[in-house]
Amino acid sequence: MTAVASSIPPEWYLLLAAAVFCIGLFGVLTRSDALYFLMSVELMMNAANINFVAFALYYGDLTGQVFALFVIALAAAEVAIGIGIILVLYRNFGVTDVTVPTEMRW
Amino acid sequence: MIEALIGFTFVAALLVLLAPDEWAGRLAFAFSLLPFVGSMYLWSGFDGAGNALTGGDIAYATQIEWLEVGGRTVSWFVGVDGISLPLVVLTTFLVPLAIVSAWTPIDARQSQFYGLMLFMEANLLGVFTALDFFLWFVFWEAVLVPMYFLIGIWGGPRRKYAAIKFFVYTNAASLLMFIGFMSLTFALGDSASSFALPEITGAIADGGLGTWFGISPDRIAMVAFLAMFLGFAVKVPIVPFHTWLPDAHVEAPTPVSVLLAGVLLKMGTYALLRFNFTMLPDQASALAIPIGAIAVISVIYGAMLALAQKDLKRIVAYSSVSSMGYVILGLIVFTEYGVGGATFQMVAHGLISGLMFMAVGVIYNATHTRMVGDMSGMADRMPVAVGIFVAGAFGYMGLPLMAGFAGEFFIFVGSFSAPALPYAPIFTALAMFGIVIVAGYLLSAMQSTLFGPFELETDYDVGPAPFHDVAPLAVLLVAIIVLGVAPDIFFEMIRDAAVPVVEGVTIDG
Amino acid sequence: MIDVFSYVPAIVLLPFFSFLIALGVGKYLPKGGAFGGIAATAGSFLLSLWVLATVAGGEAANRTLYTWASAGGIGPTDVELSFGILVDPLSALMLVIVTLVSLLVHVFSLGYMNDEGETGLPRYYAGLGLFSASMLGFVVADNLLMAFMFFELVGLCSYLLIGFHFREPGPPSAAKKAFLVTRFGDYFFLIGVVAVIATFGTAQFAGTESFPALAEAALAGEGSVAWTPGGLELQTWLTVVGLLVLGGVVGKSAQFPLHTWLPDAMEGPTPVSALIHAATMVAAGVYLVARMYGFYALTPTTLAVIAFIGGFTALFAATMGVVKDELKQVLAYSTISQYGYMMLALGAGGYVAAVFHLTTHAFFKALLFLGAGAVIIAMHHNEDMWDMGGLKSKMPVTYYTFLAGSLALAGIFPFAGFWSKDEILYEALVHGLNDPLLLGGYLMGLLAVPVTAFYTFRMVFLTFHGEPRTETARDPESVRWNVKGPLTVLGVLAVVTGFINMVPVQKVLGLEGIDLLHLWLDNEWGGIEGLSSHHYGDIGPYSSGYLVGGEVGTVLVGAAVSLGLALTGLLVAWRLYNVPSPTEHTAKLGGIKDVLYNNYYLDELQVWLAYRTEDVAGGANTFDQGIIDGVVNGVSSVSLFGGSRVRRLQSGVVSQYATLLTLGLVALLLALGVTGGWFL
Amino acid sequence: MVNTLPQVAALLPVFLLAFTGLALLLVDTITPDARSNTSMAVVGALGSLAALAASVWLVVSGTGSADTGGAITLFAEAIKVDTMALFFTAIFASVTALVVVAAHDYFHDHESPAAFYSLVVFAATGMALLAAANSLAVLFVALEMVSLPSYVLVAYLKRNRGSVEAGMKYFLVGALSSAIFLFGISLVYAATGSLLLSDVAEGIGSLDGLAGVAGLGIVMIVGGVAFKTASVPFHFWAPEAYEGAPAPVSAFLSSASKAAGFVIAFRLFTEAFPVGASLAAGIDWVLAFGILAAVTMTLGNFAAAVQEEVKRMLAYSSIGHAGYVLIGVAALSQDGGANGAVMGAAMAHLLVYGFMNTGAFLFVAMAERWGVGRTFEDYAGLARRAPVASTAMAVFMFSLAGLPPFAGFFSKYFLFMGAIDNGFLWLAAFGAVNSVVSLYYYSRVVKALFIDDPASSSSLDAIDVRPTGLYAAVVFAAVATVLLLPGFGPVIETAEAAASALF
Repeated sequence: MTAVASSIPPEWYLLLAAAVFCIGLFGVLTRSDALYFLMSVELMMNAANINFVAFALYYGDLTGQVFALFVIALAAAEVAIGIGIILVLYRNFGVTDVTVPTEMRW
Repeated sequence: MIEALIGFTFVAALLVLLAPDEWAGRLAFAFSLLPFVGSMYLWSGFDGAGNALTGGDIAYATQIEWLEVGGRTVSWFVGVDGISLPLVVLTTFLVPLAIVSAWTPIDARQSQFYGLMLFMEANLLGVFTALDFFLWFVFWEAVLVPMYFLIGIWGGPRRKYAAIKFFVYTNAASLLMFIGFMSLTFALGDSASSFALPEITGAIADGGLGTWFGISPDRIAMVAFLAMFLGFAVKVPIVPFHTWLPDAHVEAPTPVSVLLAGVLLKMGTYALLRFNFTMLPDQASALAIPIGAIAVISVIYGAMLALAQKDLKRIVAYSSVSSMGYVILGLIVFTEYGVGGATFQMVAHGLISGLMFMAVGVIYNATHTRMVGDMSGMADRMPVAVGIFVAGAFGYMGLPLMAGFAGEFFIFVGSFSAPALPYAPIFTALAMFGIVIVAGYLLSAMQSTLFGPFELETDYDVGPAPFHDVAPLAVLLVAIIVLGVAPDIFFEMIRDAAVPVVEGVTIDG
Repeated sequence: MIDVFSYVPAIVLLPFFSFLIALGVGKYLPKGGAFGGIAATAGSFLLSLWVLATVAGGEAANRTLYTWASAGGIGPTDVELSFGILVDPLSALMLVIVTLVSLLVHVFSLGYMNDEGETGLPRYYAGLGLFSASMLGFVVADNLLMAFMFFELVGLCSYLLIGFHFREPGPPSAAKKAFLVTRFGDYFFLIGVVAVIATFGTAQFAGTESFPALAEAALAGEGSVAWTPGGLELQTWLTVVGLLVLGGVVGKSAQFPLHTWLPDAMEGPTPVSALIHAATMVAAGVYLVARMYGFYALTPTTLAVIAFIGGFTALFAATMGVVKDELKQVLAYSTISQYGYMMLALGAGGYVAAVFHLTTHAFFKALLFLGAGAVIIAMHHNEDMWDMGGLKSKMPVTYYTFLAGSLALAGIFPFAGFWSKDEILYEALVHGLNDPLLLGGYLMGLLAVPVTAFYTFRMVFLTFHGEPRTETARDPESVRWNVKGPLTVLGVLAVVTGFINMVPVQKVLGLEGIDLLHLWLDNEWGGIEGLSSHHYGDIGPYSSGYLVGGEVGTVLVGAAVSLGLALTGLLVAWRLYNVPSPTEHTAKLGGIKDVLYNNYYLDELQVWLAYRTEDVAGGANTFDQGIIDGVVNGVSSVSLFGGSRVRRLQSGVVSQYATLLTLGLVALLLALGVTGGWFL
Repeated sequence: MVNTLPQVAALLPVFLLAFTGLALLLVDTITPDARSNTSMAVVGALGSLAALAASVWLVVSGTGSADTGGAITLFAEAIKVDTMALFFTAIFASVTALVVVAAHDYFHDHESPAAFYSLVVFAATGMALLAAANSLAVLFVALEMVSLPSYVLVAYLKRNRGSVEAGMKYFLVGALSSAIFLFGISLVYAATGSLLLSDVAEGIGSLDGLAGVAGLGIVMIVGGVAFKTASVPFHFWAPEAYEGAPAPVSAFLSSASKAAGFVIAFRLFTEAFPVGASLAAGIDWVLAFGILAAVTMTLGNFAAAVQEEVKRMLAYSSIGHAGYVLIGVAALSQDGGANGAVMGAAMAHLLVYGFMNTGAFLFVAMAERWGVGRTFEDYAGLARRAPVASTAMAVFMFSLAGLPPFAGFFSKYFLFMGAIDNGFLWLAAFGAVNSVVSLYYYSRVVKALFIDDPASSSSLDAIDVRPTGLYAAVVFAAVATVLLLPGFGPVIETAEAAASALF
């Protein structure tokens, strides 16, 4: 493995990933606009990717890295569907604010 | 043989369900005669000895493995002994009469009504013959379903409330009982490999109960006993778990009340005898005083409540609570006459309360009221029905040479000097006072409704009751007198099956 | 030689069949099935006579015929419950009495019911038949349980017959009262029966294995009983049992304080009253004590209680009889009083005397009631004596027979009542001289004598003497043979029955063998071991003491005193009421009058008790509906309320979901992290 | 004879489903007009039935079961076919078949029903794959393969505000949950260094100081499972999604999708995070599931008891049942004698639930088809006009409530029994209390159908059509629910065997 990678202890990657994850989560909890929501989720997923890549390096096997690629693809698919849903949401409710549609509750 | 009996009844229920309303009633009656004949056949060829749960010879036993779960087998295991056979006969005897008594009052959705009646009969037969816990539990719970509809659809004004109350209350009780029984079974560990009641009873008797997740065998047994006792107490019902009964009875149509009081209540006492008092006799005798107290309270308190009622059906309903108190007393004393008398009383009360509810129903059919204040002098208009009503009422009061007296007297004799129950004489004497109160309220009710000058609040012209209303009453009355004059026709076999139960208990001191 | 005892069940069953016939096809039969009843009771009567003769021939029977409930354990012992017959001098005598009276009542009913055009006759005769059958079954019962069963059936029949006119308001409530009050007594009786069975393992009356025999042996220390409740002295326990059984006796024999049902029972048809009072229901109580006298003789306390109750009731009821205006009411109270005498006798160890009085009373009281019935027919069912008078000339047969009965009731020499009552008082006296409680009973009994004579003849004079006070009295309806016949028979009996047991004569003149009843009940001509009056005397607690002149003197003094008192009462009645137009003298009694009219307010007391019970029941009902059912329904409403809170979590705003979801996850993390100790 | 086949034949059901999906797309492209509805339904139904038949056949022939040489692993152990996988495949396939058949009538007037069928079948394929996943990577991919079509299916009625709102909420919560799930996987990977379940298990056995990381990851994975099974606290999407979505979709999600969530749990928490090792490492996920189970069943049932709309009541009831089934994981214990029994009972319950719950939602679909309304009041007296369907509904309701003579009775009581057998009395007690509550609200439906009188004489006139497909599906489900009581033996025994093989 390369020198750079080896010089940074794995805990730091964990911390970084955790930080990114929390930023994403913070976005999810605070933003009421569907698109921001979507982006925040993307962040959270990429936090996971950081872990995969980093520890793939740490353990020296490629599964993690490959899986990261899978995740990116899935994330893309998810976004595609997300956008579609946000589209019909806008058609029916005229907004992209996710807190507006509350016809069904309790 | 038994499976044929049950199977046929299921099929009959299905056929009646599909039959046109016009002749569903007649068809159901015709069908219901076959199970009766069948039970008579069972009786004639009865060769059982001892108690089915304690290794006695089980008559007409069949055991077919059904499935295996958690390393234990569940099987189709049916059979009768001296305790269950009389109840089977009672069931098959009451159902046809109840069906006939429904011809007048039930005027809508007949095929569904009679179908459900037969469906209930099938399950009741299952309850009284099943010897495998899960099989028994299937029938036990399945009884709720037809009952829910029978009360809910054909009942009185508050039928929905009564139905759901009966439904949920008794089901909650069953779940409690289930947990209790299961912890008992699993505390047996490997000493029981199936859910067959005889095997479990035997394993417990042989001290198979082991420490279970750190709980000592005695604790387990006691907890299980209490859970099952509470569970069955609702079904019996024992004060203070009785409040569903009056509502259910008042709302239920007459034929359903007949089965409810005649057979369904007996499910509770039967289960108490089978599970609590046969499987865990020592726990029972350890709790003798509280249980005896509950029994006495049920008798007196139930009778007092009946005294306060104005609705004839409510009166009979509460008096059923009272009568069930006697049964509990008979069970807890652990003497042959006590336990045997209790079982005999189940049958006797089944017949008598059935007769009373039918009689009230006949009057209701004519007057469309059951309120004591609304009528008087009915004897003037429907002499025959009222005559049988009076006879039945005296049967309820425990008139000698009628079934009720036999049952109650056996219980009293069995309990008065029972070693298993401390202060037995006092408990018995207190319970006996019920016979005075019952006379009090029944005589008062009869005086104000049946006798005196004829008056009626509702404007119906009251004539003599139709034949098919009175006939079941007469049949029941005959049966009651026969059982009262010759109780031995049942009591002997019952006692034979009760002996092992009595011997099962160890009385300290 | 055919065995007559195998026909004893027929004595019971014949009337039962007449019941079935009358009930089933009575309305198609002439006279509403009356003849069936008459034939049946006549048959029973003849059979009873035969049995009597056979017993006189020295035979007796104590047989178990039918096992009611097979043997089984009751804890201390095993028991088998069975039916059987016990035919000994006592029951044979009683059989004759019951069947005879019942036969006469049936005949009389032809006049009283049929001729009066009553409806529901089949029901009536069915009732009579069942009544007789139950009583006869009770008489021949060979064990206490069987006795109790038929005892109860007697109660049922009284209910049915007292409430015969169910379309009127009065009879049903009277019937209810009769059944309830006696039921209250029977409650104790039932406990007694159970206690006897539990204690001895048997309820047999006679034989070495009978419970009196066992009790005797146990008390003598020669045996032991199966069971006595925890740590209770045997003697005490037997006393308790005796008193418990006595409860039933007090109820049925209308002793204080359970006598209140009997006067109301007059609502029933008069022949029924005759049957109830003379030979069946009321007699049952006393007969029961006599039947198991071998047991009672063992418990002095019980005997004393019996004697005292009896004496008190005798006086107490007599005083109430003084002020009554209805013919039947007077008779009712006289019945209570007379049975008080019998109880006194039994309590005083006068077994024979009691049975003697039971016999004589059966005849003269039946006579009086039937006579009253005749008068009532004549008076078109008006019972108020103040509306009568002067019937003497109009209906001589009734008058003279009625007079004979009254003299007997009043205890005037030489009529039947004199002999029996005199013997009772004698027994009470001689035994009472060593027993103050008993002496009290004797004195009360003695005091009752003049009162009895007074009200009896007040009744006679008001009814038959003086001027007619109403139109109906001037022109009463005439009665037919079917009324006069029974009256005559009973009239004769009322005169002569006393001679079967002329103890005073025997004692004074020393004529042996004329005290037939004594010899009879003493198994002179045979009977069953252990059921003889001598045996009772031996095991009984009493010893005799005498006044001046030893036995004979005491006899004479006693007889003289009681006769004198009776005559005094008669004379007072003569002075006050044997005038052309008598008037009320009750005013002279002042305040006591109301008390007597209202029967010492005992009915009020019992009614009050009944109402209080209903109040308690009402309270219980409120509690049940409110608290117990309230809890049940409360649980469900609480759950539903909980549900309605829970669903509010689902606010519909998705970002709040995200928040809650995250919080939940964090909570879970903390929970596990802390338990797992990750953060260390 | 199975052994003669190549090992890959064990995946036959998955392939069948996948091909069906593709075939559907093909059919759609050949006849791209609304009339293709029928042909699509037929193809879909046949395909899923074929898959069902295949999986049943494989189960019967003992493929992957302990007594025929154990589980079959393929693709470098990334796929593992054992009895449990096939058992669940059977569940998914049967539910899919029911839904597809029912959908034919439900979408009779929809402008483009075609995509629906392919989406359902593809989702089912994902589920079947999920059941056989033996690596966290495959597992996640398969999971997304289930989720993504589901989002679309919920929002399928794109002009219906309810459907769209439901889809939106489902999607957002779902996206968040899968992100959490993924991060959990990444943490587990970080702690154990592998994605293969067996290696993960070893890693859990030898965690040096990374217990916290692994624990964090496991809890997040629990979160992901909770989302898929609609358990607290990830349940929030369920009521809305089930209520807003087209009824057949609700049926599909609440039965099949839920089962998929549980197959993850059963797989992961037996093979990747075994009880013993986890407890040793201080990761007491049993407790976590215990809490979730208790809270979930309580919340679901109590909320269901106070609903006005039948469909939403069913949604909450399905949350409650998730709580019951969670007992199957929550009542596990280290070398507990009844681990197999309780998890097997949970599987059996899911199978039965697949029929009775699907049937119930399909009855709602029928009601929506009739347009009688959604509330209990609207259902009043339906039995007068539609006795057969109503009887079937009554069967479903009583079976869901756990009453005999219906299969739900056995599955539920065996579940409680297993919990008691493993000493988890408190879970059984919770279950008991809740099933009493459930009896109340299930019987409300029966009461409405059979006991109550219709609001007005005309209110029943809406019932003018007899949708054959819906009827067929509902009746079939009802018959299955009844017959599974006497025939419960094979089910429970297979399930127990499958579960026991995991420990």
